[in-house]
Amino acid sequence: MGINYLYPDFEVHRDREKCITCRVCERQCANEVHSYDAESNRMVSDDTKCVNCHRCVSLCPTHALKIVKTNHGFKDNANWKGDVIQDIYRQADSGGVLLASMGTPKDYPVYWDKMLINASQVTNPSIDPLREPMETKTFLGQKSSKIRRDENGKLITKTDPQLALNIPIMFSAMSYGSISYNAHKSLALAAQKLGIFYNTGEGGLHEDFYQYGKNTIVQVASGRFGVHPEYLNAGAAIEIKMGQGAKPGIGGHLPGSKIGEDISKTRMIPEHADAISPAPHHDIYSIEDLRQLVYTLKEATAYTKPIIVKVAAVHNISAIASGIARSGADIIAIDGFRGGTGAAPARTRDNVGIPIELALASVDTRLRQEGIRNNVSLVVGGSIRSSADVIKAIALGADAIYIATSALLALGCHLCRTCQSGKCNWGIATQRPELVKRLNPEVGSERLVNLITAWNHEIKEMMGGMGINSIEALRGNRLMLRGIGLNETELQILGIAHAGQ
Amino acid sequence: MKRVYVNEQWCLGCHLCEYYCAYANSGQESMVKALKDRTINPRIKVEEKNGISFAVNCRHCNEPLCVKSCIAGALSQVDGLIVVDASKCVGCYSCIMACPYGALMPNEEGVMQKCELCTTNTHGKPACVQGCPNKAIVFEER
Amino acid sequence: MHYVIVGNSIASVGCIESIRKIDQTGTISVIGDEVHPCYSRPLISYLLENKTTEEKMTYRNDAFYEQNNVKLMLGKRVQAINTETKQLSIDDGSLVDYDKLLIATGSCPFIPPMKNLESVKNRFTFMTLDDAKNLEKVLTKESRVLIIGAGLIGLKCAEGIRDRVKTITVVDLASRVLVSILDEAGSSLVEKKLISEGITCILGDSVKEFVNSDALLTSGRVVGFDVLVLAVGVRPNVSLVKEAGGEVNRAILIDETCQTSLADVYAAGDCCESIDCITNERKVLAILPNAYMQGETAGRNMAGEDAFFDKAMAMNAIGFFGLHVITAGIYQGSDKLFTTESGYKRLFVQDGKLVGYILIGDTINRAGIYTSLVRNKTDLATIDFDLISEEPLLMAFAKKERAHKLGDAQ
Amino acid sequence: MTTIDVGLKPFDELNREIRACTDDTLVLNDVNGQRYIGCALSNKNITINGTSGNAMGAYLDGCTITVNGNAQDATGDTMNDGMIIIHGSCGDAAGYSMRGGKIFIRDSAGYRSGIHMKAYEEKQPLIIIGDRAGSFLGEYLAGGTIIVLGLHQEGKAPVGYFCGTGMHGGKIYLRCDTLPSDLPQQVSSSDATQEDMQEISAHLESYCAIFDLDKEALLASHFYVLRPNSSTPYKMLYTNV
Repeated sequence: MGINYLYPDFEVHRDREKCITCRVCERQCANEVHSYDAESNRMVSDDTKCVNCHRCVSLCPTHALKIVKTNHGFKDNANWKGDVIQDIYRQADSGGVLLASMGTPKDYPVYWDKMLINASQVTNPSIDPLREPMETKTFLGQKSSKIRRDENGKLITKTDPQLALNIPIMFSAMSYGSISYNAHKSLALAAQKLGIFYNTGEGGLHEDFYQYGKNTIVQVASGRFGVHPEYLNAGAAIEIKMGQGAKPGIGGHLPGSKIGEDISKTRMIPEHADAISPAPHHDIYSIEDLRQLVYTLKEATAYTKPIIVKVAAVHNISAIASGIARSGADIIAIDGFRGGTGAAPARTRDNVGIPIELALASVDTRLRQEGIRNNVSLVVGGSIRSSADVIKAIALGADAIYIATSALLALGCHLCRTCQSGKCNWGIATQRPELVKRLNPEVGSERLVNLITAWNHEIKEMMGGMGINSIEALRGNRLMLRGIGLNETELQILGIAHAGQ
Repeated sequence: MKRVYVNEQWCLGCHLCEYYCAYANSGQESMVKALKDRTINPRIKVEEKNGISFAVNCRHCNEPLCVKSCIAGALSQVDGLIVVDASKCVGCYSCIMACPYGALMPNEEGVMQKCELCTTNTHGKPACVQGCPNKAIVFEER
Repeated sequence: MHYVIVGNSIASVGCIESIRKIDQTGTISVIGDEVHPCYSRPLISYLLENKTTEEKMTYRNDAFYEQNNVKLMLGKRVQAINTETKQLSIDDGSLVDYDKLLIATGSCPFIPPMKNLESVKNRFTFMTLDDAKNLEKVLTKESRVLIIGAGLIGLKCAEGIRDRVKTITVVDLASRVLVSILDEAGSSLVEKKLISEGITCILGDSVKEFVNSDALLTSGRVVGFDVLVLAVGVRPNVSLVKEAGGEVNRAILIDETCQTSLADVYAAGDCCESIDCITNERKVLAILPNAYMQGETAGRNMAGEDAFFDKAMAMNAIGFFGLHVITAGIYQGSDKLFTTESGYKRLFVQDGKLVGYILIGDTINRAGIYTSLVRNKTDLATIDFDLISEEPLLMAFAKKERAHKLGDAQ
Repeated sequence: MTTIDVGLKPFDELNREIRACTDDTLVLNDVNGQRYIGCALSNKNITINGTSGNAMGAYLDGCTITVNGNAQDATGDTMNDGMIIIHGSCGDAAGYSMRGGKIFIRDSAGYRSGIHMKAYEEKQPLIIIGDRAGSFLGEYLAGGTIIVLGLHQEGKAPVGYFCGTGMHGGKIYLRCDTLPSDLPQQVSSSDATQEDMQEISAHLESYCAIFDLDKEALLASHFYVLRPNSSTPYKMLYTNV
C-alpha cells in the first residue's frame, strides 16, 4: 500500500438510534460506501469512498444519515491550503493531469451577486403580473435593421429564421454520453412542454429523440460526432461549438469506457474507442473559415435554421463576438468560465476564461458600438443560478440564457463534482444501466418544468416591479441595474452605475 | 377504482416500498420505533434478479381467486378492494394457493395479511407509492 | 324470475352473489336442511381448536341474505323435483315453484359397515357444525379418541381436538396418511408431524369389530377408546336429481355451464362431477374453491348470461400443527424434487406443462404462481422454468407478460 | 441532364438552383470557385467543369461529384456517403471528419487532409491522394483509410509534417520507400502485409480505372502502413480530483 497521503474528505455520520438497517443506503451507493455487517446487525461505512452525493441521505427513510466534511485538515496555511496540498499528492502519486467536473468551485467574484435590480416607485408605476399581460416570449435570430419592400412597394415580412422561445431560457449543450439517456429525455420532454429548446451537445441525436426535433438544437463541434444531413435538419437550430466556458481552448474527450452500444450508435463511432473532440475545428482558423462553416450549415439546411456559434468567454471576447456577428451566424452563445462540464482538466476549469457577466456586458457594448447588435442574438450561460441572474443577464444585454447546472440540479444532481467517474448515483452523468434508470424522465421533466415555470413567474414579478411588461424592453436596459461593492473598472465594463447613483 | 401499478423499468430495487409498507401497517407513529431491530413482514415484496427488480403486491383483481377460495369468508371484495378480516382468518393458506401473483402472505402469527391500499391504516394513500423514489409504483385509475 | 337454491353452503353463496350482480329484482329462495346461516364446513375443526368462533364461522356477514334479498327456508328438506311442473316438494308438505334451480346439496359422510358399530355410544361423524358441537359435548381431558380415517377430515379433526383430550389414535386402511393428496414422502412428513404432536397413527389397518370400549383391528391390535369419530369418506348427495331423471354417475353430471341434464336445473359443489381441466376427465372435485366458482357460474347462467367454468382442478391447502401443505393438479409425468430444511417441493411436468405440485413446509410461499401455471396450462418453454422451479417468481415470466401481470404501467 | 453555365453566378443562387433541380444529373460549366456546391446532397450526380469553391460536397450523403479541375478547401467536410472525384488537386482540410464515402484526388492535397475521419459499421471512409499530401494528414484519425500514392515523389514519403498525430483508429497507407521522419508516438508503422496489399488493391481498383493508372505497377512498389497504438490513447493521462 505504501503511504496513504490522501485522507477521506467526508465522514458518514449514522445515527444508530435511527438506523433501521433497511440497507437502502447500501443498495443505492454506486461507490460502495455502505455495507451491512451481519455479525453486529449494523450498517457500516467506508468514508474513503464517499463523494458526498447525498443519494443515501436523500433516500434514508429515517433520516439517520448525514455526510459531514471532515474537520481533519492540514496545519493552517493561508497559502498552502488543504486542497492545494492534496492535488500535489495526487499528481505525485499518478503523474496525471487532474480531471474534474461541473463548474469551478473556486471563490471567484460572482458579479450577479454584486448587481441590484431596480423597481418603480410613485412614477412609472409597477405592473401586477397577476392582473396584466406580461410578455416573456422572445425570438432569437438576425433582426433586419431595414424595412424592405418588393418591386410593388409591398413590405417584405419574411425574416431570417428565428427561434421562438416562450421563456428566455434554454437548456445548454450536454451530450448523450456525458449525461444519460434519461437525463436527455427529461430535458427534451421539458423543452417540449415549456416551448423552449434543449441542446444535443456533441453527441449526436439518439433516434428516439428525433420526435422532439422542434425543441432541439443540434450541435456541430470539432469531433463532428453523429453529424449528417438528417441530423442537421432534425433540429430547430444548429450550434457550432467553438468553445466551452469550463474548458476554453481545449477539446473534449469521452473515454472509450463510456462508449457503450447505444452511445456508439448515436455518435456513429465504434464501441469502447475514445471519442475525441479536438481542441480546434481543424477547418476553422479564422473568422472567414467560421463563416464558411456557418454557410455550409445554412446551405445544408437550405437557410431554414438559425446558426448559433458558441464560444467560451475569454479575454478578448468582444472582438471575437464582433467577428462572429459578421460571420453570418444568427446567434452568439457565450459560455462563462464558471460553466459546468462532465470532465475537464481542473487547472483549465479553475483558471482559464472570464466571468460571463463581464463578457456579456463588453460584447453587448461592443456590438452596439459597431452597429451590428441586430445582426445576432446573444445567449449567455455559465452558472445562471436563479431568475434574478436571468433578469440581470437580460438587462446586461442578453436575449436569452442557457442553463445546464441548474437543470441538472433540478434533476437531482447534488454537485458532488465526480461526473468523470461515471458512477453518478442520481442517474444523470452515467451510462451504467442500473444507475441510469434512477432518473425517471417523467419525474425529471416535471421537475424541470416546475423550475422554469417558477423562474418565469419570478421574472414576470420582477419585470412588473420595474414597470416593464415585455422582456424585449428589459434587454440591454442597464439602467435597471446598479452595482454594489464594485470598483470603477468593473462598473465601467458592466456599463452600470453604482447603487445610490 | 384506483389501483397500484408497478413499472419495472423504473424500479431501483431499493426496497423502500417494503419498509414504508411495514411502517404504515405497524400502527406506530415513528418509523424508527416501528421497524428498528425488527424483521419486517411487508405486504409488498420486491423481486430482484440479474439487474431487474419490481415490487409485487395485491392487484385487487376484478375476479379475485383468493376471495373465491377463502374457506373462512375472511377475504372479501368491498367496492373493488380486496380486504381480509384477520379475525375470521384461520390460516389455512388457501389464498396463497389461489393467488396467481403470490401477493398474499401470512403475518408473524400465521394470519393472512395483504395490501389494502393503506385504506385501513392512517396513511390513507398507499405508503409504497408515496415512498417510491422513482415513480416505479403509481396509484392510478385505469 | 324465481331462483331456487337447494343447499345453503359455499356454492349457494357463489350463486347468490353472481345472480345479484346481474339480476337485482328476481326472487331468490334458499332451502337448506341445516338451521344455521351459511358457514364453511372446513372450519369446524378450527372451531374446536378455538381458532374461530361460531359467530365468525359464518361465511358471509349477518346482513348477507337481507342485502341480497334472499328468502331463507332453513331446516327444511326438499323431497323431490318435479321438472314438469317446475316445482319442489318440501318435507313440510309445501310446494315451491322455481324458474331456475340450483342443486347444491353437497355430500354426506360415508360409513362403511363395521361390526358392532351401533354398539358404540359416543360415535360421531365430522362434517357439519352440529357434528362438531355434538362431539365437543362429550370430549373431556380424559377422553381417548379413536378416529377412523387418516384423510383430510380425520386429521383436521385430530388437530382440532388435540388439546382437549388425552389420546388420539387414527386408524386407516391405507398404508399412509392423506393418501388422496400426497405422495409417500409427503405423507411421511405429515405423519411424523402428527406423531410428534402425540397422535398415534395406525396405518394399513382397519377395525374388525367393536367390543365394549375397544376396537379390535384386523392386525389383532386392540385400541381402547371413549369417543369414536368416523371420517372415512363422503358421498355426494345425488338423490334429488337422480330421482327426477337427471344423469348421475358417482355424482351429478354437469356441463361447463354447470347445468345438469335436466332443463333449468343446475348443480354445483360437492354433489357434482366436473371436468378436471388438466385431464379432461370427469371427477368429483369436492373442494371449496370449485364449489364457489361452480355456484357462481351456475348463477350467472341462471340469470341469463353465458358463463363457463372450465378451470376445475384438484387443489388443497391444509396445515397440521403449523406444518403447511399445498397441492394442486395431478401427479403425473416427470417430476422435479427440492428438499429444504423443513419441507419439500415436488413439481410434475407433462407435455411441457406443469400439471401438478406438492409443497410442504417452507416451500409454500407464493404457491398460487404455480397454481396459475397449472390452471392456465402455461407452456413452460415461454418462461424461465429453472428459475420458477427454485422459487415461484413473476420474474420467471417474459418481460411483456410480467408487465401485464403488474398492471401494464406505462 | 441539366447544364448550368455558372460563370460568376453567386454561390447561394447557384446552390438554390441545384437544390431545386429535378434532374438527377447536373453539369456545371465554367465554375469559378463557387462555394458549397453539392452540400448535403444525396440525390443527384454533379459534374463540375472548372474550379469548385470551398466546402464542396460537405455533408455529402450519397451521390457522385466529379470535378474536372481543382477543388478548394474543406472538400467533403463531414461527408457521410457518396463519392468525390477530383481530376486535379484539392486544397486544405479535405475529408475533415468524414464518416463515409470516397474522395479520389488525382494529384495532391493540401494541409490537414482526412483529419478526424471516423468509421462506423458499414460506413468506412476512404481518401486516395495520387501524389502528395500536406502536413497534418490524418490527424486524430479515428477510422477509415487514407492512401497516398506519391506518384511523383520517387519513393520519398509523400506527406508533410505531423502525419497521424493523435491517431486512434483507421489506417494510412503510404506508397514510398522511406517513412516520414517525425511520426508521432501514437502511430506505429510497418511494411504493408499481404493482407494490407489486398486491401490496397481493392481500393485502387476504381481509382486506377478513373484516372487511367496501371494498378499492378503501383502495387509492385513498397507501401508502409500506419496504425494507431491504441484506441484509447489518453486513458493514462488523467487522474481524478
